[in-house]
Amino acid sequence: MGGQSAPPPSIEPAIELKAISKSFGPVKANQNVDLKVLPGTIHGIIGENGAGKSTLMSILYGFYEADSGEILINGQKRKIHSSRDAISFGIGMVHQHFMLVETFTVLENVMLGAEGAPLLNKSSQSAREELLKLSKEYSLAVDPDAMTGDLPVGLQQRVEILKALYRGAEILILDEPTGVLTPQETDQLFKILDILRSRGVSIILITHKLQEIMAITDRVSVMRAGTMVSERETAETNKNELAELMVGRKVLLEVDKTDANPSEILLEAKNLSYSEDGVKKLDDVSLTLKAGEIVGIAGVSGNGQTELLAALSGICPLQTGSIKIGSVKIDSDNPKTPKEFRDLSVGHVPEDRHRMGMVTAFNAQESAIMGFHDDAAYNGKFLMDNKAVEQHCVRLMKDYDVRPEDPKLKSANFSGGNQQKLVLAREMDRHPKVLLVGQPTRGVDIGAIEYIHKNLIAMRDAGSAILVVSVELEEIMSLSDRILVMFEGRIVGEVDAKEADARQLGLLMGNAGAQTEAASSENNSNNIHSEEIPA
Amino acid sequence: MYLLLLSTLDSTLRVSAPLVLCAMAGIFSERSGIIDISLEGKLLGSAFAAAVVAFETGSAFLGLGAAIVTSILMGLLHGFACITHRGNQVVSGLAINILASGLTVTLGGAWYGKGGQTETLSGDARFSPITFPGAEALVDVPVIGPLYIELISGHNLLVYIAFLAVPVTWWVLYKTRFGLRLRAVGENPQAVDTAGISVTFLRYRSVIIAGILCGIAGAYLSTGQNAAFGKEMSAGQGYIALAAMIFGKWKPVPGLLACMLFGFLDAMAVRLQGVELPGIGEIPVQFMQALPYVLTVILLAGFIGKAVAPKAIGRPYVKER
Amino acid sequence: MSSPSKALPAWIDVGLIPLINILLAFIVSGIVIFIIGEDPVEAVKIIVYGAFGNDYNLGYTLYYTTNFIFTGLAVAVAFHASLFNIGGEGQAYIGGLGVGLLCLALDQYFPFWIILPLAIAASGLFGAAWAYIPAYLQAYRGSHIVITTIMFNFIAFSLMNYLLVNILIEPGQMSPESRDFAEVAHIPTMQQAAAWFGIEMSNTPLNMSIFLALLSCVFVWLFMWHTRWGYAIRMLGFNENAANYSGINTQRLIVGTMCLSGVLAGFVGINEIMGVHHRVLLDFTAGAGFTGIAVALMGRNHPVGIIIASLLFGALFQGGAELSFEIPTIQVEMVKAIQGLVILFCGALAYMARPTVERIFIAMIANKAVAGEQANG
Amino acid sequence: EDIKPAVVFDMGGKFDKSFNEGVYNGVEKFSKETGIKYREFEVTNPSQREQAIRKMAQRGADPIVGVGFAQGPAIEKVAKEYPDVRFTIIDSVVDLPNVQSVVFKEHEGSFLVGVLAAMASENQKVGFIGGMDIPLIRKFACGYAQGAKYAVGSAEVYSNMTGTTPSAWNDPSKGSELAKSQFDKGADVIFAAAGGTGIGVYQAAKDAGKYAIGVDSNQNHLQPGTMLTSMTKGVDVAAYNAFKDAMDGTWKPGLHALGLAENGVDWALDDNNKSLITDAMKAKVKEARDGIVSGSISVHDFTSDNSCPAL
Ligand SMILES: Nc1ncnc2c1ncn2[C@@H]1O[C@H](COP(=O)(O)OP(=O)(O)OP(=O)(O)O)[C@@H](O)[C@H]1O
Ligand SMILES: Nc1ncnc2c1ncn2[C@@H]1O[C@H](COP(=O)(O)OP(=O)(O)OP(=O)(O)O)[C@@H](O)[C@H]1O
Ligand SMILES: [Mg+2]
Ligand SMILES: [Mg+2]
Repeated sequence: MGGQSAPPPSIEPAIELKAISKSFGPVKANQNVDLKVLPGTIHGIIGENGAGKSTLMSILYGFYEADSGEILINGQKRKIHSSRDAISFGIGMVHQHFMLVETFTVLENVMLGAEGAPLLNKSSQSAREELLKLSKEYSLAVDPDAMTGDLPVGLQQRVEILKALYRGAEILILDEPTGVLTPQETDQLFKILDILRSRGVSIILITHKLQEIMAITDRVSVMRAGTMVSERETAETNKNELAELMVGRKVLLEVDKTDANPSEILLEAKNLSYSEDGVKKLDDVSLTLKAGEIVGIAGVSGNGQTELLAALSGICPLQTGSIKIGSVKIDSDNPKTPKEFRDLSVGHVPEDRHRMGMVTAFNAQESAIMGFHDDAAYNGKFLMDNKAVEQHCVRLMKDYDVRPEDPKLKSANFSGGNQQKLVLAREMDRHPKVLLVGQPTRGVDIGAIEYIHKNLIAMRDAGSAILVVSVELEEIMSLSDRILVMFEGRIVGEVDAKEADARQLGLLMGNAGAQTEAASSENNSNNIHSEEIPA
Repeated sequence: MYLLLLSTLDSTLRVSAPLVLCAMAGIFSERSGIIDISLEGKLLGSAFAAAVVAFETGSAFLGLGAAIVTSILMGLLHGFACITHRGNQVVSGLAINILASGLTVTLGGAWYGKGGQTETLSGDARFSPITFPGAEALVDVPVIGPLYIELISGHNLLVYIAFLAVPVTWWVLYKTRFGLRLRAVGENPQAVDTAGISVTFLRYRSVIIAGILCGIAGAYLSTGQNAAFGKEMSAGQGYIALAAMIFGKWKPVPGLLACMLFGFLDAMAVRLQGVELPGIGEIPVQFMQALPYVLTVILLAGFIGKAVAPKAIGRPYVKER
Repeated sequence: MSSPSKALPAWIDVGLIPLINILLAFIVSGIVIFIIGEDPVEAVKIIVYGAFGNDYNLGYTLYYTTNFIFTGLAVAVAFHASLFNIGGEGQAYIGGLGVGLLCLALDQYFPFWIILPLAIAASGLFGAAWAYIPAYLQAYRGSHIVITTIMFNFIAFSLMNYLLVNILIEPGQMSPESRDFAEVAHIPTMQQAAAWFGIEMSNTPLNMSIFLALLSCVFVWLFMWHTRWGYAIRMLGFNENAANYSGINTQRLIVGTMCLSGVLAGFVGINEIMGVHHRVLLDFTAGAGFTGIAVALMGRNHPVGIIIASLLFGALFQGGAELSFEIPTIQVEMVKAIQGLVILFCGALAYMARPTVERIFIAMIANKAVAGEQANG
Repeated sequence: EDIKPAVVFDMGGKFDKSFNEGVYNGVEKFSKETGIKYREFEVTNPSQREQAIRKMAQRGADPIVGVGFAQGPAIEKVAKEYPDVRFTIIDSVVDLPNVQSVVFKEHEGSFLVGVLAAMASENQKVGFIGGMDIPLIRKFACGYAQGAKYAVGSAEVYSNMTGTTPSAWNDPSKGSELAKSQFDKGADVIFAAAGGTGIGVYQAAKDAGKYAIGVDSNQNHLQPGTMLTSMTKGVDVAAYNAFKDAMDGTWKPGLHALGLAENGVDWALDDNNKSLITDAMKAKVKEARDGIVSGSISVHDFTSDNSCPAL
C-alpha cells in the first residue's frame, strides 16, 4: 500500500490551513501553521509530544477556535466555530482520548449527534442496520449492544472509527489511532484507510510510529514546538530523516542491548485465577521472573494483562493461586497490600498513567512520591518534609530527563511523554528487584521512547527482573528476552524473543487462527484452545 | 387490617407525589451533569406562586402555570450561574434555596400581611379530588372496591400527573434523541460537544424541564395537598427527594420506588405513633419519627448496591481543560 | 502582550473580583430595599456597622464566624476525599450533646482545666461517632454518603428531642433544656479573657472557642498539605484508583476522614454549649451545619478561604440581624433574601465578572503599551 | 406615661399561627388604639434572644415583652443588668422584682375543648396533633384528653406529634397526613397545637367533612363550618396589658398565672361555629368550666410531674 501517486498540484486541496495560530495562555501551541491536504490522500503528521498536533486538529474540528488564520475546505473559506460546523463540512475525527460515553452501548455512541429523528425507535433501527453494513464493509465487527466502557480499548477505537464512518465523513482526522492496536488491528485499520482513500476520502493521520507513516501515507508533515517545520513526499523520505526532522537530532530507532543472563528467580506466580462479576479475567496463569531478564507479555489489550499486573502488584487481592517473591509466599490466606508488595521491592508502572500512575491534579513532586509517601525519608514525626520531597523530585527530573524540570508544575500539564518518564523515574529510582511495567511508551514520542527503553535495559543489566506488558509488538520483541502471549486470561504461549516474529506472535495473540474480532468479543470459549504452539 | 393498609398506601401516594416530581426533576438536571440542591427552593418558590395566582385568579390551572414559570425562572438562574458562569452548583443551589425561603415570606407578607401565609383557596382555585367513573358502583365489591375507591380513584389531578411523570421521564430519557444526548452530556460532555451538539443548550433545556416538574410539585403542595401557602411549607421535601433520587441511582423507576418507600415509611410511622408493643410498652414518639430515616439507612446498607453518579456531575464544562 | 493572558494578577483575582461580587450583591439587594421604600445606602451602612462597627457587634460576628469555621472545615475535609458531608448539622448537634453530657456529669466535681480538655474530646468524639456510621456504610457497603448523612441529621434531631424532653430536662421546667452547668464548665468569654489583660470589652457570646477554631484551621492546613495522611486523603479525593495503587487502604481512609470531619463539626458544641448557653437545648446549631457547606465551597476548601467565607457569613448574620432591628420594615425574611443574594453573587456567580475585568485589564495594558511606544517614538 | 414598648418574638416568628402571633395581635391592637409605636425583633437563632432583649433595653425600651418559655433565661440575665426596665415574659417564670411573668393554664382551656370535641364526636374518638413533643405541647394534649374523658367516659384520644426539627411547626402537609391518619382510625374531631402545621390539619378536616379545633387565638374563621372551636390563650391580652398597664402605671411584676378563672384561657364561640355547638355541649362545657373555676374539678397539669394519667 502507500505510494499511490499524488494527484497533480493543480487540484484543489481538500483542506487548506493558512497561518493558524493558537495560544493557551503563555503557551503558543500553534504558530502560523500551514497545511495542505489533497483530496483522496493520506497525509501524515508527526512531531514530539506537545508539538501541537492535537491542537491543530482540534482547531480543524472546531473543538478549539484558532486565534488567527484561515481554514479552506475544498477551496472554500470556512469558519468553524464548533464541531457541529466541522461535521457539516464533512469532517470526522477520531480523538486521541476517546470521545465515548462509557455507559452507553456501541449503538448509542455511534448514533449520538446523528440520530436523525427525535425519537430513537426508528433511528436506532436504521442506525443498527447501517452499523452492521459498515461493520461488514470494513470488517469492523463489534457488538452494537455491548457496553462501550466494558470493551477493550482496541474495540473502543473501532467504535470511534465507526462513528466517523456513520456520519459519512469526507475528511477523516485520526489522532494517534494505533496507540492501542495490535499489529493485526493496525493492518486492518490501514486496510480501511486504504479503502476510504480509494473512495476519495481525505485522511489526516497523526502517529508517533514512523513505520506507519512509511506504510500508509502519501505525504507527511513534521511539527516541532508549535510550528510546521517541513513536509515530505513519503516516497522520497525515510524513517531516519523523519526522526531527525522531528526531534532535531539523530535518534536511535533500534533497541541496543546485549544478551540477557538470567540468574535466580525473583518472582514466581503459580496458578493465578481471578474473576470479576462472574467473568474469568485471569485463568490459571503461572510465570517466573528471573533477575537480569525482561519478560514481555504480548496480547490484545483486554486479555487479562491489566489484571495480571494488578495481581502481581497486590492491587487486586488474590482469589486462587499464589505468588512467591523471594522467600515470601502470598496467597488468598496471606494477602498483601500494594504497599507490602512495594516493601518486597516490587515496582509497578501502571498501564494507564492518568487512571492510576499519577494524580493529574497533584503537582509533580506529589506525584513523584506516590506509593512511597509513608517513607521516613519524606516524613518527620508528624509533618511531611516537603523540602525533601521537592529535592527528591528535582533529582528524579534531572536523572530521568523530565521536562520541564519544575516540581511544582501540575502533573496534568506535562506532556504524555514526560508524565510517563516521571512515573518510570519514581518506580525505577528505587531499584526494585522486580519491576512491572504496563505500556511503557504509549503515546510517547520517539525521542522519549528511546530514552525509556535505554533505561529499562540498564535496569535489567543491573540485575532486576522486569515484566513488560505492551500491545506494541515491536516494542515487546525488541525489548524482551522472553515473550509470553496472553489470550482470554491465559498464557497461551512462550517464545524466545530472538526467534520471535510478528506474524507468529500475532497468531498466538489471536489464539491461532481464530479471528481477532472473535477473540476480543467476550465469552467465546468454544474457540480452539491451543495451549502450546510449536515454534 | 386491609383498610389500614389501604389507607397507609393511600397516604403513601399523597406524600410521595411531590417527592416523585422533584426526584424526576432531579434526574433531568443531574443526568445532564448539574447538581440540583435547589429542588427545595424551587418547590417552595413555585408553591408560593401557585397559591398567589390561584387565589388572585380563582383558577388552580393558572396557579399551576405560574408555579411552573416561577420554577423555570429559578432553574434558569441556577443554569445562568452553573452553566454559563461555571459557578459551583452546590453553592448556587443553596443560594437559591435561601433566596426562595426569604423572598416567599417577604412578598407574601407584603401582599397579604400574614407573614407569608396566603389566603385559603377553595373551589376552582384548588385541585380537588377526581372521582373515577364507576367508583360508586364498586362501593359494595369487597377487596377490589375499596382498593379502587380509596387508592386508585379520588386523588387530585397533580397526583396522577406525578405518577405519570415517571413513565414519561423514562420514555424521554431512554427513547428520545433528547434523552440520549442528555444522558451523554452528564457522562461525557466532551463527547457530546465533539458530536456537534451544544452542551450549554442541552443543559439549559434540562434545567428547564427540572423547573417544570418542580413547579408542578410546588403547585401540588399549595393548591392540591393544601389550600394555601405557608412559610417554609416545603419542609425539607426537596432534600428528601434528592436523597430518593440518589437512592434510585438516578433512574426514573427506582427513583419512583425510593420516593414511595419514603412515603410509605412516613405514612407507616405516622400510624405507628403511640402504638404499644407487647412487652415493650409504648415506643417513644421520637423513635417512631426517626423510624423512616433509620429504616432507609438500613435498607441502603443492606440491599442497595453502590450508586454511581453521572460521571461529569458537578463539574462545569470547560472546553480548554 | 499579544496573547490574551489568562493569568490575572493575584490582587485582581482574590481582591478586586470578590469585591465586585459583593458590590453586585449589594446593588441587587439595594434595588429590593429601594422597592420597599427604604434607603439602600443606609441599609448597607447598618449592615456593615452592625457587623464590624464596634466591639459588641464584632463580637457577635466573630461568634457566628466561630461556628462556621468549624462546620466549614468539617465539610472541606470531607470534600478533599470527595465525600459530600451534608451531615454537619447533625454532627454538630450530637457534638453539643457530648459536651453537655460531660459537663453535666463532671461540673460538680472537677475544675475547669480538667473539664475543658475532656469536653473538647467529648464534642469531637460524639461528632465523630455521628459521622462514623455513614462513613462506615459508604466505605464498606457503598451506601451513598449524601443520603445517609441527610438521614442522620433527622435522626440526630429525634434523639436530641427525646433526650431533652424525657431525660435531660430539669424537672418542673417548661423548656426542654438541661440544667445550667456550674461556673467551672463555662468557657471564658472574650470579655472575661480581655479583662485578664485589663482590656475592657462588651459582653457578647464570643468566647475563647474562637481560638479552638483558629487552631483547627492551622491544624487542617498542616494536616491536609503537610502530612502523609492529608496527602493520602487528597489522593483519594482526586483519584481513587491511584490511591489504591499507592497502597492506601481507601476504606479505612474514608472512615477516618469522615470521623475527622465529624470531630470538627462536633466542636460547634464547644462554642455553643460550653461557651454560650451553658446548658443543652434544642436547635442550638441553627443551621450552622448547612451554612458550612456554602462556607467550605466558597472558601475553596482551604482554611484561609474558610476563615474569610466564615467571616462573610458571620457578618451577614450579625449585620442582617442589626438591619432588621434598626429598620423594622425590613423583616428577617428580607434579610434572608439578601443573604441568599450575597451567596449567589459571591459564591455561585463568582466568575461572572472575571471575563469583563480581564478584558478591561488587557485593554488597559495594551493602552499603556501603545502610550509607552508613542512616548518612545 | 410616655412609654417606649418593645417586643421580642421567638423563633418561629410573629406569624407562627401560635403564641407569637397572639402576642403580635395584642401589641398591634395596642399600637392602633394608642398610636404608640413599638419596637420589635424576631429571633432566628438561640443566641439572638439575649442580644435582642439587651439591645431593646439599651435603646431605652420599656416595657419589654419576651415571648415564649425559651426566652426565660435571657430575660433573667438582662433584667438583672437593667433593674429599672420592666420586663414581661410570657409562658415562663422569672422571679425578679422588675419582671412580670405571665403563664397560662393551657390544660384548663384544653380541657374545655376536649369536652366539646368528645361531645361533637360521633365515634367518641377524638384526636390531638402537636407540633413537637415538648412539655408545653403535652400539657395541651393532657388537658384535652382529660376533658374528652370527662365528657364521654369511653372516649378514645389519639395523640400525634409532627416532628423533631424546627420545620415541625411549619409543615401543613404533614399536618394534613397526620389528620387523615387519625380520621382513618375513626377520629372525627382533631385539636391541633402545632403552629403552621395546624393549617394543614384544619384543611384536612374541612376536606373530609370532619371537625378541627384551633389553638392559641380564635382560628374559627380559617375554615368556617368545620372549625368546631378554638382554644384561646390570652397571650394577646397579656401582651396588650403589659403595654397598657405600663402606660397607665399599673404594671405589676410577679407571677400571673392565667387560667379559666382569670379568663386567660377559654374556648371560642362566634358566628363561624355557633351552628356547630349544641345547647347540650354548651351546658356541659359550662359545667366543666364552673367545676374547674370552683376547684371541684382538678385538671392535671402535665408539667407538674411530667406525666399524664389520661393519655
Ligand atoms: N487545553 C490546553 N490548555 C493549555 N495548554 C494546552 C492545552 N492543550 C495544549 N496545550 C499546549 O499546546 C501545546 C501543544 O499540545 P498538543 O496537545 O497539541 O500536543 P501534541 O502534539 O498533540 O502532543 P502529543 O504527541 O503528546 O499528543 C502543548 O505543549 C501545550 O503547551
Ligand atoms: N491545562 C494545561 N495547561 C498547560 N499545558 C497543558 C495543560 N494541559 C495539557 N497541557 C500540555 O498539553 C500537552 C499535551 O497534553 P496531553 O495531555 O494531550 O499530552 P499527551 O501526550 O497527548 O498525553 P497522553 O497522550 O498521554 O494522554 C502537554 O505538553 C502538556 O504540557
Ligand atoms: Mg496529541
Ligand atoms: Mg500523546
